[in-house]
Amino acid sequence: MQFEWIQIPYALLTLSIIINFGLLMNAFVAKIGARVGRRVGIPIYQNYIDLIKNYGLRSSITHGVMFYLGPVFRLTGGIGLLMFVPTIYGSVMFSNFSFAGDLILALYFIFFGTLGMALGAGESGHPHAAIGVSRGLSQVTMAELPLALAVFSIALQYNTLSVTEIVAAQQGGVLNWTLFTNPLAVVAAMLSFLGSVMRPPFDVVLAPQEIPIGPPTEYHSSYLALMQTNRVIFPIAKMVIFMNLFFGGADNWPVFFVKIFMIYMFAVFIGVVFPRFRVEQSIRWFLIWAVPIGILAVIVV
Amino acid sequence: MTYQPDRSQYPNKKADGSLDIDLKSGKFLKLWQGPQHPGITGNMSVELTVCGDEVVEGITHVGYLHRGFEKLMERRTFIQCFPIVCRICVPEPDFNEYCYAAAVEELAGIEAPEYANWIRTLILEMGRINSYLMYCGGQAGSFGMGVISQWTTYVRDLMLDRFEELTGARIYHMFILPGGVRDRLPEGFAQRMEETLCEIESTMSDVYNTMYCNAVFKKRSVGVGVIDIDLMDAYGVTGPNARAGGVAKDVRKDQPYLVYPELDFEPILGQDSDIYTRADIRRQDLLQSVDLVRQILAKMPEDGSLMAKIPSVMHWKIPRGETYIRGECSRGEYGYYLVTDGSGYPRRVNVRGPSYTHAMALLERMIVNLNIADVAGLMVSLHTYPPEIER
Amino acid sequence: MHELYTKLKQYFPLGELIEQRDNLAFITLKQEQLRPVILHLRDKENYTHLVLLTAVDWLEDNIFQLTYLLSNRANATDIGLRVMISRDSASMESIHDIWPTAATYQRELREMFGIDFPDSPRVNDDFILEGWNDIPPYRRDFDTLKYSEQTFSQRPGRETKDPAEHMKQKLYPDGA
Amino acid sequence: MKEELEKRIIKGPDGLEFEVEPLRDYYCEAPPTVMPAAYSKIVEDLFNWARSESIWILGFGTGCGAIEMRPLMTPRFDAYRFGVQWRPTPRQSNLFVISGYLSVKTLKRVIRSYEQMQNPKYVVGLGSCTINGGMYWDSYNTIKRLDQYLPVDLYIAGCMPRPEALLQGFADLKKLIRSGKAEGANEYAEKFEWYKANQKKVINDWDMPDYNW
Repeated sequence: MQFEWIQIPYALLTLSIIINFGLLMNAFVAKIGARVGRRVGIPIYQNYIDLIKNYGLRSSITHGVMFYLGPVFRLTGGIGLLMFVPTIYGSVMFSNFSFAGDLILALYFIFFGTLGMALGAGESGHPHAAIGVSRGLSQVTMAELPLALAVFSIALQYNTLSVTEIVAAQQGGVLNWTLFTNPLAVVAAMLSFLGSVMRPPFDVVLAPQEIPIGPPTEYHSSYLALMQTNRVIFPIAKMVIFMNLFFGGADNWPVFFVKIFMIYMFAVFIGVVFPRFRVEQSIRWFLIWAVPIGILAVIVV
Repeated sequence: MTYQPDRSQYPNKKADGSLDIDLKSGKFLKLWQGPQHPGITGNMSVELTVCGDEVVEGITHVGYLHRGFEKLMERRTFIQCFPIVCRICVPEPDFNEYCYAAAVEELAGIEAPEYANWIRTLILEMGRINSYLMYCGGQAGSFGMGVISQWTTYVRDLMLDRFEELTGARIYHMFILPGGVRDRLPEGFAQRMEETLCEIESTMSDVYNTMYCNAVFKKRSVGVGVIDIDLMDAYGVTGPNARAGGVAKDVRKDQPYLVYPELDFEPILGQDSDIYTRADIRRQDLLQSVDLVRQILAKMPEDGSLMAKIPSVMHWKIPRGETYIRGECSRGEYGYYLVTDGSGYPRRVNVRGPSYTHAMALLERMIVNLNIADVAGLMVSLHTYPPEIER
Repeated sequence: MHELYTKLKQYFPLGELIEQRDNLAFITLKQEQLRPVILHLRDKENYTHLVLLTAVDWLEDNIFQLTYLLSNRANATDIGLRVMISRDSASMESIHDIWPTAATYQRELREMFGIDFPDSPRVNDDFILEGWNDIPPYRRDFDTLKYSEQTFSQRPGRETKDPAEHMKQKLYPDGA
Repeated sequence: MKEELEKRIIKGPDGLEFEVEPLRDYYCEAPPTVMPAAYSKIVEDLFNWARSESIWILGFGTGCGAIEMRPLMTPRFDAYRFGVQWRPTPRQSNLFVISGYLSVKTLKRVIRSYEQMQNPKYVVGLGSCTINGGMYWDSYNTIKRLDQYLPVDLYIAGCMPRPEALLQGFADLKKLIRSGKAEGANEYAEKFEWYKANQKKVINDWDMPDYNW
């Protein structure tokens, strides 16, 4: 694909749509959690205020260079992931910077933010952050394994590493989706998705009751605001990939919103009434359930 | 396939039994759980030394809530002590009121009227329900299941409404005073109480389905934090913690007080003595308390005298003596040791809170070789509450 | 209770027996008799539960009374063992090897009354107070009001009345 | 001084030796400074509005008032509706609710937690015991006036204050913040010496640096 300057404002437009959608969706999800707990919950615009407030705090202290760069890396991971996969299939405006081998790059970006976070949180010197990071890395590594297997399986299935082509192959009806053509890979990937959105039962990394609250313990004001921004972008960017790979992509924004929302709800509904696994329990869970399915998916294809 | 952690790097025992922890070696990490920490029961702290992901030593630090009650009560007359005793323990303040009142009554030779005793029992059981509801939410929360605590706190609020109706206050009721109780039941109380109890039962069945039947909750709690049966007496374990290990310690049965002899109930016993069993014992105890409240409301006399005749509170002197009054609160044996010396002030009051042993010696013993992630769960499952340790 | 007392009396020299209730009695002991009596009660008489260990300050007689309250669940009785020790350089034998949980009580007594229990684990560590530099606060000669007035700044405007005097004036304004 | 606070040389698992001095490494050496408001009034007003609508409470139950915090965040009262929520770490919190009496031992922890919070930060004293000692007026271990040790924006009286009173307190605090009057952090920086002197007067074993954020 040829690079054109017009792609940059288009990408920024995508980004802003995603951020707004993400902020509202997160608030909506919090409201659903509150409803399960028989509460009214936060106002739908609460996340905007929190963000403004955190950017607007007057003081912020630093623990070193990596402490600065941690949230930046994380945000880069989120934005990068989003930028290199097509958001809306078939739209010149919203296909971003996708290219032939973008699937591999996307896999890399998924991990990139976590690593940056690990470095930054390690620099903060807080023991809870260190424990959180070690838990986080082991769990994310484990959760990525089935995803990687599922992606291989799909790449083999469609004979391409371009997300756009994978989406193209799924057009023409619901039954063409990977969900139905390669269900094992989808199951493996969705299990992996559970492990990486930091919702129960796999949120021991951020557990407030045990290691308040893990890697971001020391992060505050603008650093935290950056991370909040990323927390909005990253899951959506990830779900964009999932949507493209498994659920036939989206060719306009309403379909996009609905699909993303449904994928996220899968994790939310499981999460809202579950306690959390200990880290070695969750690793074993992934090894026992998700990884074999992923391997099976590769073999079957 | 059971998981066997590599414990070769763990510190050795020194000759005097303490662990040889050399912080300079870089193998160990000091980790403070508390006092500013959401995973701690109240304002206390555990100083953990961890090696890898496991705790090698845990030292409880208390005293953050010390107000010196036992000293303050020595400066107050017997009736002035009554409004401050309830402040010793927040989630279940009524036991302080009852134990103090009963101790004073015994030494002063006063007998509380029958009707007042029924109301006292009612209040104590209501308080027990509250305390257990708080516990259920905390136990689920310690494993990351916030929604349970939303549900239980909601029904606890309904129970607090009943308290408010009866005593005029939500938390500190100041209702049981030496000689009797302050007031009789309001009109229609029994019916509104029945509605609340039904609500509690339906919430608890929801809680049972979402929490106790949950595979992840079981995975986290079954077999974790087991109190060996031979530790029970050595560490003075009482209440649900003991009953979960099959020891039928229940003061309500062992040394019945108030109107418990007239109520129909059996102590609920468990077997495994792990976190799950303790949580389950408390759930069943809660339902039993619901039943007891129903029994009390059905069996209690229509009306009667509220207060025994007590001397003028300004000139109230109690002859020299000492006594110990105990009751079964939701965490175990709660007791007041009162010494009088013939003056108008108590000579010495000592409060025996069940957490005193549970949160100090027992916790320090059980915390060793526990995963860091389970520390909060263990602490909550012992149902400790720091103000009754340090008063 | 009398039965048990006479039985115990065969083995140990005991002080007086005070029967507070049917199921609660206090026995006064000599300091050196405590350990054998406790061991006997625990092992032979099934008083296996240490309910509490606390002290009472009898300032007038210059003694501390230590109360060891033991409980027998099978027959639902409690025995309080009272040991009188001198207030000057107060020290007592530790029983943490009989009940590990006694170590906590002894730490508290060490801090709040200044009674020493040699060999009790961590007995000299801070327990409740931190950086305390006055006389132990639970002693009778420690005046908490005076201490708090000296240490903490009070908000002006708070009135404190002696309750007995105040009530007298309210109830009998004529001074009757 | 405690053992873990001493300067020591640590040999890492990779064989590298490095020096750790907790009192210097973990703390900042500069005293707090007065942070000016934003240049433009409109921006500052916007920020103040955002601050008032997004109050993050530090999850530190210092006294018995903490028991009414749970009903506050649960269905009956649901303070989330007003943008109030818990944060488990002081770095991310804006409001410190001193829930009741403060013993001297807790005061020390409270000061540390307070100083780790970021400017602007607010303190609400909950219950009569933070105002004048309340029930514990003659206790040897609880402080009697919170405003001697920390800049207090608001007191909520009662023993114990009901959740409704707390909600009203939050509403009043919001008004204060919006009108730009809740400048406790700057006040603390201005009168730093005075606060430190007061704090050191009651805390006998001061084993932390003066500046710890």
